[in-house]
Amino acid sequence: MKYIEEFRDAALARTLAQAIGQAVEPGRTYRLMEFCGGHTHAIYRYGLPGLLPKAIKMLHGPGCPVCVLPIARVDQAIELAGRPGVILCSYGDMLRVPGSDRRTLLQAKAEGADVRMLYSIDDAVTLARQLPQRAIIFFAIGFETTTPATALAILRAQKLGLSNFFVFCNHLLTPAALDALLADSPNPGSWIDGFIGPAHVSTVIGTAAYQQVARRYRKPIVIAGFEPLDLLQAILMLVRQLNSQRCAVENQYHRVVRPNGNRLAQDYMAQVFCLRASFAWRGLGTIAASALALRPAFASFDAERHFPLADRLSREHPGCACPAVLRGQLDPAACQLFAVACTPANPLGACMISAEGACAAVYAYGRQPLREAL
Amino acid sequence: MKYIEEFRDAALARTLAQAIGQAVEPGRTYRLMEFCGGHTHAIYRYGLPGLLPKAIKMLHGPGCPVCVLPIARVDQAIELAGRPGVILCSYGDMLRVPGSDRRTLLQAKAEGADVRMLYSIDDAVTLARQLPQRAIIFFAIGFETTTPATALAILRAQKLGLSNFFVFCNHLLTPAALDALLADSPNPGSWIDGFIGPAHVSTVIGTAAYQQVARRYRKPIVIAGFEPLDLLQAILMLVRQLNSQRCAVENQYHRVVRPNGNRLAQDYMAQVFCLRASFAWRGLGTIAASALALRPAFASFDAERHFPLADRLSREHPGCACPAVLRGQLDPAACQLFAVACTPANPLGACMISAEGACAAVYAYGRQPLREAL
Amino acid sequence: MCLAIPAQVCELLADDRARVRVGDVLKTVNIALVPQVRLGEFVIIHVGYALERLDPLAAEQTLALLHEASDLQPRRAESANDPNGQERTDEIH
Amino acid sequence: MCLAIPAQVCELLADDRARVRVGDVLKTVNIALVPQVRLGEFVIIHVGYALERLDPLAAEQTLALLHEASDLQPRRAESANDPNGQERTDEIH
Amino acid sequence: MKTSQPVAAGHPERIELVHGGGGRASAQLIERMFIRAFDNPMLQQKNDQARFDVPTRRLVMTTDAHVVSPLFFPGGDIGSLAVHGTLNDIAMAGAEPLYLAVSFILEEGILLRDLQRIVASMARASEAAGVPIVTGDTKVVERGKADGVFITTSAIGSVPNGVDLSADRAQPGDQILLSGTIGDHGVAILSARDSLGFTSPIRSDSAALHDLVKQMVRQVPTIRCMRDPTRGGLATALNEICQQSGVGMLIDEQAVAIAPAVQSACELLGLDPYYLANEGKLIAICPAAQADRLLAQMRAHPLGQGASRIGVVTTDPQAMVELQTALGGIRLLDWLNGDPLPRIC
Amino acid sequence: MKTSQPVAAGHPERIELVHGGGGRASAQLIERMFIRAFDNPMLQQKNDQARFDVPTRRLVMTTDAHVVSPLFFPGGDIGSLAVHGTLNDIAMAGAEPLYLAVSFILEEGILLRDLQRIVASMARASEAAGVPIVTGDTKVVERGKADGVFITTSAIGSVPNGVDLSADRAQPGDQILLSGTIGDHGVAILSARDSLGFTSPIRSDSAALHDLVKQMVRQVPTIRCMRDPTRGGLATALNEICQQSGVGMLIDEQAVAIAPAVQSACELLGLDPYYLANEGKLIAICPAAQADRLLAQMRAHPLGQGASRIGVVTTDPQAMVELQTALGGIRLLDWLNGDPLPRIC
Ligand code: SF4
Ligand code: SF4
Ligand SMILES: [Mg+2]
Ligand SMILES: [Mg+2]
Ligand SMILES: [Mg+2]
Ligand SMILES: [Mg+2]
Ligand SMILES: [Mg+2]
Ligand SMILES: [Mg+2]
Ligand SMILES: [Mg+2]
Ligand SMILES: [Mg+2]
Ligand SMILES: [Mg+2]
Ligand SMILES: [Mg+2]
Repeated sequence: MKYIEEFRDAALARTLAQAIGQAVEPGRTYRLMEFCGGHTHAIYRYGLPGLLPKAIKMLHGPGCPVCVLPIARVDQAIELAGRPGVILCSYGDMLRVPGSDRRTLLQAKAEGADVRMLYSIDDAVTLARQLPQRAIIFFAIGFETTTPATALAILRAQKLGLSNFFVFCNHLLTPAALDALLADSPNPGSWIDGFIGPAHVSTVIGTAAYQQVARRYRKPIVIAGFEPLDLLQAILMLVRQLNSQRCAVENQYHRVVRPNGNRLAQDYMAQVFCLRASFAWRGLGTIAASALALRPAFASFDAERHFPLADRLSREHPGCACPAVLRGQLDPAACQLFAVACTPANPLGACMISAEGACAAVYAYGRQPLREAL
Repeated sequence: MKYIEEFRDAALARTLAQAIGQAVEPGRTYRLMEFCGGHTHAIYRYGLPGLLPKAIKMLHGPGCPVCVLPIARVDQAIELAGRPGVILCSYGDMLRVPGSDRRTLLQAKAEGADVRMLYSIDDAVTLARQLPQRAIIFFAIGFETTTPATALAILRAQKLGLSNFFVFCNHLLTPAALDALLADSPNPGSWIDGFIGPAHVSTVIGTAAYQQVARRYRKPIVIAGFEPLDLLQAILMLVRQLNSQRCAVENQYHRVVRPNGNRLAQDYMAQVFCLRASFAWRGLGTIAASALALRPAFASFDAERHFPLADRLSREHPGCACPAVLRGQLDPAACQLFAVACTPANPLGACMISAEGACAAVYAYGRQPLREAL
Repeated sequence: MCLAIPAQVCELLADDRARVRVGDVLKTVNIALVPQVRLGEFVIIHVGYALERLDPLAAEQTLALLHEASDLQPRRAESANDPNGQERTDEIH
Repeated sequence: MCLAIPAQVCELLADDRARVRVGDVLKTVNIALVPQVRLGEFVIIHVGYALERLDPLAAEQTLALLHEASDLQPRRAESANDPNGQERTDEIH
Repeated sequence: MKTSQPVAAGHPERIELVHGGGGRASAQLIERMFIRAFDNPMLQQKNDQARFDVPTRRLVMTTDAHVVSPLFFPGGDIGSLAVHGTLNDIAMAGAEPLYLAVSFILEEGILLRDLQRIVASMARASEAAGVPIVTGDTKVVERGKADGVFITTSAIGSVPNGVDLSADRAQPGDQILLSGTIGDHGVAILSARDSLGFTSPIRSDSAALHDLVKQMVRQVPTIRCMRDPTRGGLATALNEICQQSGVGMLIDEQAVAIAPAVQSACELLGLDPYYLANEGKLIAICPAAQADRLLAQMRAHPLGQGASRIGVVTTDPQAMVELQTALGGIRLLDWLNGDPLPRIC
Repeated sequence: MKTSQPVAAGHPERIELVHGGGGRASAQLIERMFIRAFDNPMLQQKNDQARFDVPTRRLVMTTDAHVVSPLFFPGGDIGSLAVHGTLNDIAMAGAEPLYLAVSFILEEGILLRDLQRIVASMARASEAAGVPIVTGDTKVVERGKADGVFITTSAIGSVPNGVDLSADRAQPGDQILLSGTIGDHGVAILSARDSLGFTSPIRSDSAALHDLVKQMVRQVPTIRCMRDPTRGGLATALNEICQQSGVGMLIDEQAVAIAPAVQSACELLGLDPYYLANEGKLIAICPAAQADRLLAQMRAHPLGQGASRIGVVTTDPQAMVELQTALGGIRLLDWLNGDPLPRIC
């Protein structure tokens, strides 16, 4: 597979790891947060912690849109799925996320709701054409990576004149979250030295989107691809920035990411979506201007307008340490519930839900080595 | 079971058989036709041919409403079942009756049509209430026995204001068929000496309904119950009438049948149904004023008006001897197709279709003894 | 198709319905065609509807006649040549 | 969730669609976000949509740098200290 | 790694697709539900097969899928039925059942407590029969792709020396014995269906017949064949034997016992008890000389108390079953033709 | 009584409920479809069970339901899969399969020609394996109560003397061998699903492994255990063995072969090949001293050509499987958690 396998080369990985080892300054710790769940997953999946020098401490960020979706929104999706005539569709990741009372969309499905896993939102539009007497609601989640697809699907549904296609919009914005993560502290971001920036979010929004955060909090950011060599190279770049006390936004993933991102994708997003005043992120709390809603012009496709939903309260498990884990302030394995009451089969908190959540990644790939490390 | 078992008493049956044996005049043959398929079925099921003297020759009549329904109507029912949103319901007997190309409603069901077997038409009305977005069509068949139930169901649907309940009406009238059976011959009814009249049809229409036929063709008629003692007693009564050259309508089944029948049932039928000018009976040909349709006042429940149906031609198997069998002019086993190409699993003609058809009864219960008899 | 059997009314329900029994088996049927039926009476059931009431006297008469012929000793005064002809009463007690 | 992988465009279809290949696997995707894409080019696929074109020169640059570091012998003239910084061109040929 | 999941009121636990995925949830379901209920060392090993030693080298093997609807009915449920039905097929060879294997197909969304009840019922039936369930399998299919629970049971059994039962061995002159009333199972199933809206006191006769059979073959090892008249009823089972042996039969209607409530239900619904399913009855055919002894042996067993001699095997190249009616007439007793009663076993 | 029913054009014959009613139509379906295809004297006797003599008294028995969707896929169909899957479970005990039993659950409305194709495929697989299908059962359920065809196969096999394979016998220091590439079956099934809209050249690896196993146990009778990594994939099968034996494992990622197209499909769909099903692969664990000999024997067989040594058994009270990644790191290889791929076997 061209442009994939080359970036998994074991010899090059060792060279890079050595280069990192040579680059780190003696006695210094580099606390680097990968914002993206995809990066967290890749780090564990390829066993990178075992390659890196002890001086590099990876912190796992909040960048998994499945994990940070509040319970209340999951409850509302389950409620929508139960309405007569509704087919609720979403990406596979969302279906087993528990809402209140540990209920998931998969359970609602088992109880009789028509819930379908789709590979693409396009398939939901097609379904709406095929089943005009059913209401097809797409439970749309994701960061800026996934948002353009939702925008295009809504535009397609409009062009087709569909009146039975709806989007339950839960698209989130990453720069706002990054800002909130750092701001929400008396000493902003004191526990983080630098960031590995999102790969595919950046593909859409560009590297420029991170300049403000980097400058305001004086943290270097390196946008990186999801392959192990990408990650290692980005770590090396961060170490070098930190050594030379720079705090630029650099782009390791420049084979795909442009400074200004994909303008066309941004245009489609701007055409269809507007900013919500605020949105309650799971684990991170309410963040202003951090999420998108459908513009009034597309109200007829907006599930929230078409199907009035009661406001709900999210009740989190009291023992769950997710807020600290999501901010990189606590190791997953340090949560008292980790692997005891909280497992991927029975997640109690945000970080255990998706395979890309920090706790899930540690559970699946790293819990034994990590124990040794503790 | 009170009023059932008493009428199956073996000792009494033997006594009656003996009395018949004593009553028959030497050298004389009594050719008695049971009009009803129910009687045909009972005769074979209880093995009555083995009890009766050779002088009694039972002829099997056309009185099975499943058998005499023309192929074209079955085709239309299958067509209705295939319309989008339709649930086609009927009594179990109808579902495996083949139309053109040997297709049955059960096959249509196997191919995906929503076809349901119901015990009562009432259940179809209930279904229509439960599934307002579906069109529930009841494929109504039967003689006067079943017709009052259809009338009541339509009146109930009217009262409930249902707009998704329809009846595909195929109700037939027995006196007209009896008349046609006799009339359709240069020497009317020369091969029949007397009739066992219908039990439950008569419960509704009364014994008086047969007076005209009995007088016109000078054939004695004895209305009989469906139990073996009822049949044997009726045979005895017919033998006695014939011996004394009477041709009255007598009522063996007077524990249930009244001279004027059930007036209330007749009123409901008259309220809902009107006579069709004519109807094509399978095997008997077109008979004037022999079937019912919904009155215009109930047009909104009439499947034939609501779902325009193409007229169809019935094509019968060329080798099938049903017209002669249905008239009692030919023994089922004398048909060249009987038990060779034509079996209950693969019926080629009307008489093999329902368990109460003459050929089916002989096949199921009597084909070996009959062969010996041939 | 015209199958119908006697069943005893054991409970009268709303909406022209009654619970009837055949032996040990119970079933709910429509009695709109025999509105005058009373508890304990027998009716003839066809496709879920009671078609008519059964006259127990008439039934007994028929059976008595048959037994009579069988025993060659009369069980009732009556001994007509024509066991149940046109002249019979059609009113139920 | 943000999984996306490079795939080569091997057939352009109607309605903003294209057939792309990853190794031996073929899939139809939406290319409305990269309308300028040409046959043979690589795109990044995410939930059935092509998000962006992949710049093969930039990819080669990255790899060349890594190999260079590995072989301790330059494979290209270039040998920047900062392997791929902000000054990089963002135009695809 | 213990997960004691609290069950939210109003949302009883249900089977989900993940229970059939072959991962951790599957393993837990198997461990907590099946291994616990069917508890035996072979299952505990959690191999994909059971290993055991058999007492003889002459064996029989059988399999049956059970798809009955509804899952619970008077006198049993799909679980007990699945055990009895397969044990009986082993027994019909005159064999002693040794081991059972069970394979579940579960529909997404069925209640765990219903499954638990079915599994407990199977465990009781297996325990009562003395035949352990030693291996199994579980699949889960999407909602609407099955009907609650389907259970396929398979079994092996050992054939005692000198016993040689086969449906092709009936000979003219042989006697035909039946172990009790017919139609009970069929009516019990129908009465449990809401759509027919009738109630009756009839319970399914579902029972494991191998102990009865053990006594029978011990007493009369020369039995020609046995068959349990399940789907298709007595009429079809007799016809099958006739066809396979190339003989006819003459059955005495009066000797065939039918419970009054079964008769009543048949009158009401227009059914013929000869075609209704039985799940705890057997037909045995034996040489005339042994018939009395065999009948006495059957009647001495709780499951054969109602046994009777119902007819004789005749010479008939057309292999037809004739019925002498109670009234003294004779008629055919044909195979089941056409409309079956759906999903009775 | 021959009924040669003409088939009307445009209305291909389909399975109807009557085919499962147990009457004449059932008997005809069994006769014309199953007995004809699986032709052998035990089936011809048409008893409800098969009788045979077994060569040894040490036996294994297994059962598996097959509910794969779609019914036909590159490299096989539900019929061949149902034969291979069950033969493999017998083989995983080091045993030689003797007899198969098959139980069908058919959905009303499936095309007779599809069923015929499946049955023919089973017959070919059984014939090729030299293991006859000796008894069976067929049920038909209403449309919408199943999904075309479900097939449960059961089998018995005999265990050679001196062979004692069980998943609780792995010991630290043992070597772990894998017979070939992983994930082929899973990807073949997914590629056959229209809803995912991708195409790949991958075919299912579905195959009967008992001949390979026969060579293996002959050469190395001290093999500790074998397992076929079906549902749940290689990762789950390894974890099962660890759990049952109370050991750990260290697997070398680079030694685990994955076909390029499988890898591509996994990238595209976000799947992990370690959790994809295989239907023609086996894991064998043996003492280190015998590993070379066993590997050579495996590679000499057509179904083991791609065999490799993928890791070692370690001491680990937590019974975890660790993976040494290609990059040199170490990570856990957990059980399959959560979302399964529905209906792959
Ligand atoms: S282990 Fe579970 S409860 Fe603890 S922080 Fe992670 S997700 Fe929250
Ligand atoms: S045997 Fe068949 S073809 Fe012949 S008359 Fe009877 S129904 Fe018609
Ligand atoms: Mg069996
Ligand atoms: Mg059985
Ligand atoms: Mg049996
Ligand atoms: Mg299994
Ligand atoms: Mg269902
Ligand atoms: Mg198995
Ligand atoms: Mg298997
Ligand atoms: Mg296995
Ligand atoms: Mg069977
Ligand atoms: Mg289906």
